[in-house]
Amino acid sequence: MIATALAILAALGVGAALTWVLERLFWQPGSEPGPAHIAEIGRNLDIVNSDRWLLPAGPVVALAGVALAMVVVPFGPGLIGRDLRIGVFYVIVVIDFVVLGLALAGWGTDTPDAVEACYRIIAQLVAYVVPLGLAYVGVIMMARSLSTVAIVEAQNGLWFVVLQPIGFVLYLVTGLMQSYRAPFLEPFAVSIGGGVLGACGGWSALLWRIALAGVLFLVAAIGAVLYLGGPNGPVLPGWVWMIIKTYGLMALMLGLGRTVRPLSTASMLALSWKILIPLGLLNVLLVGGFILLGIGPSRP
Amino acid sequence: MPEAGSMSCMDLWAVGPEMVLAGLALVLVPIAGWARGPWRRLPSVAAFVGLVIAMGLTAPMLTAAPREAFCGTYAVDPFRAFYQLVIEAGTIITLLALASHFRGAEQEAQAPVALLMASVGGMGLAAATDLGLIVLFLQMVSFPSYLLVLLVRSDRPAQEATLKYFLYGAAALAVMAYGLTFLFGLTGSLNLRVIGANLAGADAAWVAFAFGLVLIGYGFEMTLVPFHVWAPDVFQGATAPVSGFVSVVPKVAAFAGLLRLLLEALPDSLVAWPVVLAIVAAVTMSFGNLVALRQTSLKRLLAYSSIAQAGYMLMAIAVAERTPDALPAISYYFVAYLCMNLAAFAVLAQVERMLGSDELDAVRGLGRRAPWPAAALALALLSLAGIPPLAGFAGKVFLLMAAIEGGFVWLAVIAALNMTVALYYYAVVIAEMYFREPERTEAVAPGAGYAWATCLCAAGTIVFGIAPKLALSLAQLGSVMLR
Amino acid sequence: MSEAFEIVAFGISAFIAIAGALGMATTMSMFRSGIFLMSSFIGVAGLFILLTADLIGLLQIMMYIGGFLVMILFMVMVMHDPGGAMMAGMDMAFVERWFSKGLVPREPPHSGHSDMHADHGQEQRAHDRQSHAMPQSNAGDHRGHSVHHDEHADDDDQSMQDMDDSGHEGHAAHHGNDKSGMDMGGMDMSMVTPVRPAAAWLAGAIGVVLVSMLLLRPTWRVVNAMPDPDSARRIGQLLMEKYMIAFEGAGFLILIGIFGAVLLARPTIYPDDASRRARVAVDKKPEPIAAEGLVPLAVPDKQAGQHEPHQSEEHGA
Amino acid sequence: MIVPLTAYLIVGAILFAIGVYTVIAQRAAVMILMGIEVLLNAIGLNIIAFWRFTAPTDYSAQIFAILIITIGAIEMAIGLALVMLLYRQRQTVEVDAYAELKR
Repeated sequence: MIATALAILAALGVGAALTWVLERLFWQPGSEPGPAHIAEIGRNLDIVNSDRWLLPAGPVVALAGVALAMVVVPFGPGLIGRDLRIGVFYVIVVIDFVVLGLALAGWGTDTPDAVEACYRIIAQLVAYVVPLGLAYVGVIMMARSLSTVAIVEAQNGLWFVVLQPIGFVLYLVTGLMQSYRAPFLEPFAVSIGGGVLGACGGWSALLWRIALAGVLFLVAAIGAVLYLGGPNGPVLPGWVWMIIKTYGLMALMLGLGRTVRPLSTASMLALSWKILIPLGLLNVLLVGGFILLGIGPSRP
Repeated sequence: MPEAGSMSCMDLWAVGPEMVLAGLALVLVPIAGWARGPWRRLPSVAAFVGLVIAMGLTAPMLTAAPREAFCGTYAVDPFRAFYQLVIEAGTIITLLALASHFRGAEQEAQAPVALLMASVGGMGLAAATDLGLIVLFLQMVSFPSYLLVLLVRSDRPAQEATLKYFLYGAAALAVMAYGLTFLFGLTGSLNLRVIGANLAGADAAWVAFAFGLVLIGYGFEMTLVPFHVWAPDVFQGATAPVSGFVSVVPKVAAFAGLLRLLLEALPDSLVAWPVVLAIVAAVTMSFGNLVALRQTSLKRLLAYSSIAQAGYMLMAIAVAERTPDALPAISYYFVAYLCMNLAAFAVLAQVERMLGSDELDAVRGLGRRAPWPAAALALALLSLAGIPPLAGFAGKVFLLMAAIEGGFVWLAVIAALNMTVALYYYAVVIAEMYFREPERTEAVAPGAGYAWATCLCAAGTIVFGIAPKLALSLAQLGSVMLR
Repeated sequence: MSEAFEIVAFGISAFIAIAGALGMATTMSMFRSGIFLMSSFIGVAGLFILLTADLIGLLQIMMYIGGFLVMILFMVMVMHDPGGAMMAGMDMAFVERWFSKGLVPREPPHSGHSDMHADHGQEQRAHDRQSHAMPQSNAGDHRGHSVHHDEHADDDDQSMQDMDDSGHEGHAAHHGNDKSGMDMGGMDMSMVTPVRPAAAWLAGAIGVVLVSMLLLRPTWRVVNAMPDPDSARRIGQLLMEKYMIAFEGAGFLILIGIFGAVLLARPTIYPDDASRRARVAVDKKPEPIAAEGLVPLAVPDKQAGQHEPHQSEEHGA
Repeated sequence: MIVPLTAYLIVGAILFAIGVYTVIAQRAAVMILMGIEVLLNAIGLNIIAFWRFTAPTDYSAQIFAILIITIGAIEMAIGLALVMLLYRQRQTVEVDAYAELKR
């Protein structure tokens, strides 16, 4: 149990560090910096009008959400905090704590920039939450279970990315929104002084970095579980495969994201409701058709 | 293809009328948003057709043998069919009046959708035999009613009315649901009949507590006296046809729901509910009538009058378990109430549409300005007051007889006294129409919808009054309940 | 699950649930109220999970975090003092003071009572001129859109301001006896009604009666069965079978919610688009056909032009 | 289950009382809505507690809880739309500012 926890924490730490490296790598001078740049640990801020309860609560809540969600990620056979029967649903729910933390800190800071960031964050939540759910639904339908372990088992033969390419793309896009990476950087834009992250320093900046890197790590890990067969793979042990897939997915998402110009919150919402949700419904429909045709993992 | 096992509970005919109306509402939602110009009439026409089809689907259930559908969560019995027919008829008449009232305005397309939604909720409440569904359908009849009251968004009285309606409604229904959870806790089931069977050994204090909270929720919809506070403001603030709708459909639905709950789930011996309800009925009718005496706004007057009418009807509910005549009496009275109340509100709508006011002065000399609408209004008011040979008279006689048969002679006496008091304020309005010189010359707003609504209601008032057997036999059919 | 763990988990969850609700009811900051309420929901979700209804617990968290954050932010836009900064220094009951701890009192933008009101009126008027007067003047004026605009706008302003003033007087009278205890702003911003003490006593009475009834007469038949751990599957089957009506009905209720929210909140003013403005102007109470109201009339043929206004609006659309 | 049913019900009862207090005492429509949400929460807790202890094999109670959560969400949506509308039209959402309709 403790070993598992330590292993997960180590993976999270390495993931955070790798995120930082990748962000620097893909960043071109002149473009928007990502969250990793803005939260400066060396900064010492004294915020005048802050709400003294809500502001410090922000990063703690966010980090707690990430840590809680880590529990159901399977890093290998037996290498899982706890195999909940409703694991995937649990992840969807618990990641929301990050949004809650950001909103708390945004309001608690009580500067115009931070409050604006708070609004943008919630708008982003509204944008991604439905298509993200639809991306999960396709996988759940095929695996006939909400448990992460069962989903991995269902992909023994064929990864779901082959069967549901639309769902995978949908997941990548919404995953970028969920982890606030390019091109969905609006909440931490330079024009509002970095928003919530522009007004943190010291320990809270450190917590924010870990939490936000953790979200990206988590999104990639769940993506690997949902679409890339999780720890399944030949020759190498399961956890190595899982790590490779997760970090690979992280690099893929960050790299692809940097190739698109940044989107404003409004266009993000338009993208979500006009393109992603119809795509998600189409994906669900296709998956339903596959299931009726008997394509996919064999039924128990 | 779905497996046979999972479909065992499914019985689509049981929800046929509801499905027609809900499906229609689903289709009409976008149409109501897009419709422009003359196309705004389309939702009204479609809703009318849909309601007629739904009535056609409901009517055969009047003679069906009682059975349960969807594994006991939904009832198919004549009782449900009767109350659903009343709700559908009330919706149709409101629809006619509203179509004329908002002719050419933006609301013409939106009102029918909300009407359909509310009627689906009401119909569901009449048939639901599961606590979860009861909560669901109560909300389903309330939400569209809030919207209907605020059809005219820029109208200040309507805004105030909606805010009050919404907040009171949400709170009352939440309190009621809290009471329902205790019924579940005492019996371990959400099904009304199982609750009725299991409550036998239960603690009377808890049953009384749960019943009290449930009465708050239903009392809110039925405008019983401690929970009536929203009604006058809402009736006054809403547009007149909507006031008519709110005074009929949610009330019918709530009475049907309460009857089903009392008769299926609450054994007479456990709670002293006949006595409690009798007291509430006495208070409600006396309060409604006394306050109505001082009203000058006609919509407010009719609001208090309908509070008093709720008291009369509750009188028969109090004895529903004791005498078999009570259920037909209530059912008959609902038919009469529907006719006379909606007729009154339809004429009032015409007056309001013409003059922008519903004060007593607005109908001064209406008998000369617009003889036919004035006659219809007078007829409706006389019927509400209980003058023979109109439907209201027969209804009141049946209710009083049921109360006496059930052993509440004192209640019948109070009710009779109340009916005499009520005569006064109805007479004031009639006198205003016929015995005062008109100060102005306008007739009332013309419109085929108003005319049809008024004619249908007036015809009902007269026909069911002269030949009460017609509606009473229907009501007797409709008193058979799944128990 | 060991027994000690269960007791501790119950204690924490119950504490969060109750303290959150209490904080919601008493804190001076509206934003905090929302956050407290959310923590209360999370506490109740914890209790759900303890009761092995994990699906419901997670559903609760999901619905309320997403839904509530949006609600709080909207609320913040419509309140005078959502952060409670102006209330923080006020005279408060013990619980209120505790749950408002950590709020930084800030100087209100206007000091003094009369100033406050005057300024408020000013703002109101400015706001009217921008938004409210526009559709009113449009709907009132059927002949053209701009000719009589100013005149109408002024009328509206006047009436709105009158109404506003009377409203403020009403509040002042309402809260007159409380005024001595506070030194800033108007009582206008207080979050609670004067019946607060009565409400507190009533709620306390309800609580005491309920709790004592629960303690003295627990007549429930407790059974010792374990629920099926795979609750998601069971609930899914139930929704598709026995409770199909509930499932479809909930969907229909959501449709009503969408319809209602759009109906209520759709915009009334599109400043840039003349044709849309004309269309939106229809969203008014239908004008009385006899427009003069209750003044006795001498002219008999008033109904000749009754449908004209609406038709002209429609042509504009 | 070492924690008895009564303990859960008491938590529900306290939530109910707090909800009643909020509904009566608060002035802002939004706060009243929040009070109603607390009431709904008490309902959910009650029904789930009763389910676990008196009828753990009949999952109907969880459907009831889901319905209550749905109703709460819709109530919030409609209430919020209403509040926004009223604010746009009148610049206040405090309930006692709405007292024009009196006999």
